[in-house]
Amino acid sequence: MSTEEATLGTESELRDHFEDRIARDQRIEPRDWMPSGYRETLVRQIAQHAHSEIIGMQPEGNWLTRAPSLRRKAILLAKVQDEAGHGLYLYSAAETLGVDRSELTDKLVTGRQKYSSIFNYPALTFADIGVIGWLVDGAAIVNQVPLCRASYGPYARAMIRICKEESFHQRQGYELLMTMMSGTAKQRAAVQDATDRWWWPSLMMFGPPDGDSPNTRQSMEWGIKRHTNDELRQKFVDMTVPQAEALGVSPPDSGLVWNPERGHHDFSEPDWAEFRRVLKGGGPCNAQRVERRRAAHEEGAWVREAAAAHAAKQAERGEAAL
Amino acid sequence: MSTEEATLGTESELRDHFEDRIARDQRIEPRDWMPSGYRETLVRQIAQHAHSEIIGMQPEGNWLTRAPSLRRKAILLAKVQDEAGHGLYLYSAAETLGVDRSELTDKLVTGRQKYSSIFNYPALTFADIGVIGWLVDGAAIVNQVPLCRASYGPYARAMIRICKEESFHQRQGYELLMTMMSGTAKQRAAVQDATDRWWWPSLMMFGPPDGDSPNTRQSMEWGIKRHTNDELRQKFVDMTVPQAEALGVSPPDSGLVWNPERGHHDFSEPDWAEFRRVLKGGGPCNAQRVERRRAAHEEGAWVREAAAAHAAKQAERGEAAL
Amino acid sequence: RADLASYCLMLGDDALILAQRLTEWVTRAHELEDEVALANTALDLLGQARALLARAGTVDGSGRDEDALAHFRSEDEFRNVRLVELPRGDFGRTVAELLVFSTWRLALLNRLTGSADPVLAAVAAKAVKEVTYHRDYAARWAVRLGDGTEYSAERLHAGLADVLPFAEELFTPHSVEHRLERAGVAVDPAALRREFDEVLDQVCARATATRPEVTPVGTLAGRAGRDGVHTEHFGYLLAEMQSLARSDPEATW
Amino acid sequence: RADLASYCLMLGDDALILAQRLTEWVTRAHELEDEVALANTALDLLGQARALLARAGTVDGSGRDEDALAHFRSEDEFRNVRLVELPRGDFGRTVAELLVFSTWRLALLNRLTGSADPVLAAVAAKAVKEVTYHRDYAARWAVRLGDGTEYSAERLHAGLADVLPFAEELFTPHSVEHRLERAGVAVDPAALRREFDEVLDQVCARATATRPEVTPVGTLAGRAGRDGVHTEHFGYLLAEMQSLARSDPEATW
Repeated sequence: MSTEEATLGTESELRDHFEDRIARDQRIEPRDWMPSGYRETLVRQIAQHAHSEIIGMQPEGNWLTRAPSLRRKAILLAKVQDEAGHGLYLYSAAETLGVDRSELTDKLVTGRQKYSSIFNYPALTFADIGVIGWLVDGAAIVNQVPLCRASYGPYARAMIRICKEESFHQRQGYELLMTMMSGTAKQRAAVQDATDRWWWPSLMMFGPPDGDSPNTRQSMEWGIKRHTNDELRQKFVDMTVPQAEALGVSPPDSGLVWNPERGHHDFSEPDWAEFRRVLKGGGPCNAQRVERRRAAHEEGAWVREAAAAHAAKQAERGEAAL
Repeated sequence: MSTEEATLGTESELRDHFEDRIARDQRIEPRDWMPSGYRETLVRQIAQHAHSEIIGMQPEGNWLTRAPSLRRKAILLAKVQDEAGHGLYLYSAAETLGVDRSELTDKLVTGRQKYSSIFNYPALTFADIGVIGWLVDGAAIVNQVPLCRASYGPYARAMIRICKEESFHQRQGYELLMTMMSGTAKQRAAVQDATDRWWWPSLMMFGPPDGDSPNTRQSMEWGIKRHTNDELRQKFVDMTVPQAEALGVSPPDSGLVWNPERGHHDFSEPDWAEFRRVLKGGGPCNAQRVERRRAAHEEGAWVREAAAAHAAKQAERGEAAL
Repeated sequence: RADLASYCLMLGDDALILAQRLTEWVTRAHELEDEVALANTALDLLGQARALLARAGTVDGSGRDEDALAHFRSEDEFRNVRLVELPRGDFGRTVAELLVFSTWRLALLNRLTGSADPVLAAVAAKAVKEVTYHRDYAARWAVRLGDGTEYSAERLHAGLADVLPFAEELFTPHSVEHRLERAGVAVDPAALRREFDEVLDQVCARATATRPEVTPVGTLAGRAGRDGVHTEHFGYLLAEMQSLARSDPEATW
Repeated sequence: RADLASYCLMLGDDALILAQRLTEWVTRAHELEDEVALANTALDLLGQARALLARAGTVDGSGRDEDALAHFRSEDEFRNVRLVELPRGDFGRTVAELLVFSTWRLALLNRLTGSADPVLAAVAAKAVKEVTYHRDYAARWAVRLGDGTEYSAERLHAGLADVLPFAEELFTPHSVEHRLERAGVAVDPAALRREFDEVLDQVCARATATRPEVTPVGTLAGRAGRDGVHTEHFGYLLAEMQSLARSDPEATW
């Protein structure tokens, strides 16, 4: 579009300006113009990410009241609390795009928006707490570090803060596993068992193979995705294998082997049929996870109403808010 | 009143007939005339007894899910179930006097009718299960055996059935304690501790000292009480002390000693201030006990409504009840 | 023999864990009669569990008695289906669960009375009568709730929607079942599905309820309750159930 | 020294058990901000508990560490008041409990900063800041609920009616407290009642709530939480809390 068409050009000028900023790796801020597809994709991506933090509290929360030492209880409680905090940053980032948090919560509890499928697996032993830190947070970090350079400012800034805390969580998880591996035979067996159960779901956290991921290209062009699913998955495997060795556990993949030619580990294909099944609601915990959040939301409605009623009364009386 | 007053005499004839039957130890049946005081006293007494069976399920119910062996779990479950059955017989007996069970339940859950205060004490260890069988059921039997000869037929017949089952429960409780006393030091200590906690409340089950029990005389005249509180209490102590010796536990009463002159055990006075406090709602579990039953009743309202609605629909369709 | 022991654990653990959940109703039901009925059901199942666990402990040569098996196994050593370990829920949920479970179990027990293992056959013969009553009780209540008030129909439907996703597991044969079925000892659970569906459809029809369409709940790479892979709820149930027995392992009760 | 150890257990167990109950709110609160606030309160109390239990294990010469004390004592060895072991209830109950508990504890901690025992004084100094925040949080919510909707006012009132019967125990001095108070180490809890009543009355006034008249819950012949005599609820809490630690006592975490 040429400058001659200036009178009709307001939107195209804005679009040019937007694309120029993207091309120069400059950030888009809430008050900047953005294409509606960009906005919608971002809202969905950020909301899913926020929901994942919130739903992700549940498998770990399952061990809060039974943590085997007070130190581990404190660490776990702080971690779960951080996840709620991450959810809050991310909902705030989504709100800068003009959506309302309550609307997003509603979409979560009615199943209209997704969260990371990994959280539809159960945390069956305390070793799972360590493995979730090690593998799930590890995969999340690999996913998220590039997003610290996401083109949308509020999202990128939230990611920076979140990544910092998550790498702390990841180290804590790994440290728990190290401790357990130097414990009893029962503990070592539990770590291996948890690794067996979480390995494949962790690999699936990066999403379907690139060939089955039609939105990747657009998202990469928009700078809200920086690497393909398969690139990230490879990076995760390469990073994790030596950690598993150091720990003394074996990932449950007989096809996992170092390929000196590629300079990467080869590994087997995850069970993508399972991935799709879980995505569609057929995981071990889908119903349970959404139901817990729905019940909390519904049972707490009277509390939110009370707070609103009180705020209204205060406003009427001209008092400052509590 | 003379036979000359026959026209006015219908009620007095009935009263004479009633008193004559009482005097000759014959039973009053539901369709017989009875004085309103007799009816009211009986309703209150039977209802309290029924409520006691139902509330009495709670302290024992507290150990159902944690019973330490499957055999003990089965025994305890059967016992608690029997108590529900006793409650049902007794409510039926009360209904023959023209009250409605739902009315009595309502009085229980709103605190307008009492139950035996003993159940306002907590069952804190599994030894309590044995001691409740031994002491609480033991005291109940001492109280109730004479009531198998109560003047009101349906009540007397319910008591016969109940007493039979309760003496079975009492033996099971004692047998549990015997087993525990031959177990570990921890188990023996638990039996002594439970005995310490339940001893005095059991003695108080017979009610206040005779001097403070103004209704005793009238109830005895009506044949719905056969011995005074103090007589029954003495009988219970005399019966229980040798059982405690056989068991190897000491009742927590330094004043407890055989008095060869009286041919009875002397014992100290229970703490009647505590008795009155608990009766007025100040026991360790009063609120908890009533609240549990109230909650069950309230949360189950929709089920009762459904059953009624279905029965009505069936009647409308002319079907037989399920 | 290891297979027979495993099979006894499967059927015994199902009964034990459901008995434990039903026991939670005591002092909490809407009417005394139903409290008695639920306690009685729990008592029957507990009896079945005791016979089956005792058999398992004898057959596997470990000499573990019913209490060693009930109170000193860890979560992953239990072989019950996940259905029975779900939290209690409301009465609609319990009715739905009891209907599903006892319909399935009765079909199984009926066939098991002809087992080549005489102990299993005898346990089954006794249990058939009990579970017939449980199924009737659940079916009668399903009809009352489904054809009662609008709210009760909703609760029954919600209950079925909660438990039916776990029904799939009831009909999925374990390798142990396959092997024992060929030996005439066990029943192939896949063969029970038709009878199950017929009964459930009948009850739903009388209850004027539509059977909810559900997605079966997922397994962990094919492993579920029969392999010792349970729900997150199960650990809490065991912690409570085993707490006293484990607090003093030398004790005699 | 035995007295000092007992006293540390009393204050430490109060914090430990309330932290456990508050933890149950995680993933169950009406709003994420409050989930964070409740988790944070639990975390603060857990920190206080750890310092106090560690001190108890040092002082009593047993060498038991915080985990031995938290996970391997039996019910009757815990010294917390019964208030903190009550089942969670709804948010109105939790606000009422937190208001009552933290008002009392703050009054106690303020005085304890001057304890002759330097460790207690230091723990108290740190905890004062934390518990000030907890009390403020509970008071703010009490005002919102009391002066919110009709239903929320009812729930606050019901919550207070549930917990205030257990408040008596907070002000009943144990013989250990009497002895340590004379030594300048502990605080006589009876002396805290005036401040407690003033704060509670103030909050109730702002919340337009009437403080319910209650009958104090009874003791067992004078014995209650401080003597190791607890409620029927407590055993369940411990069974859950201790289950994993006890399942493998040789394990290192």
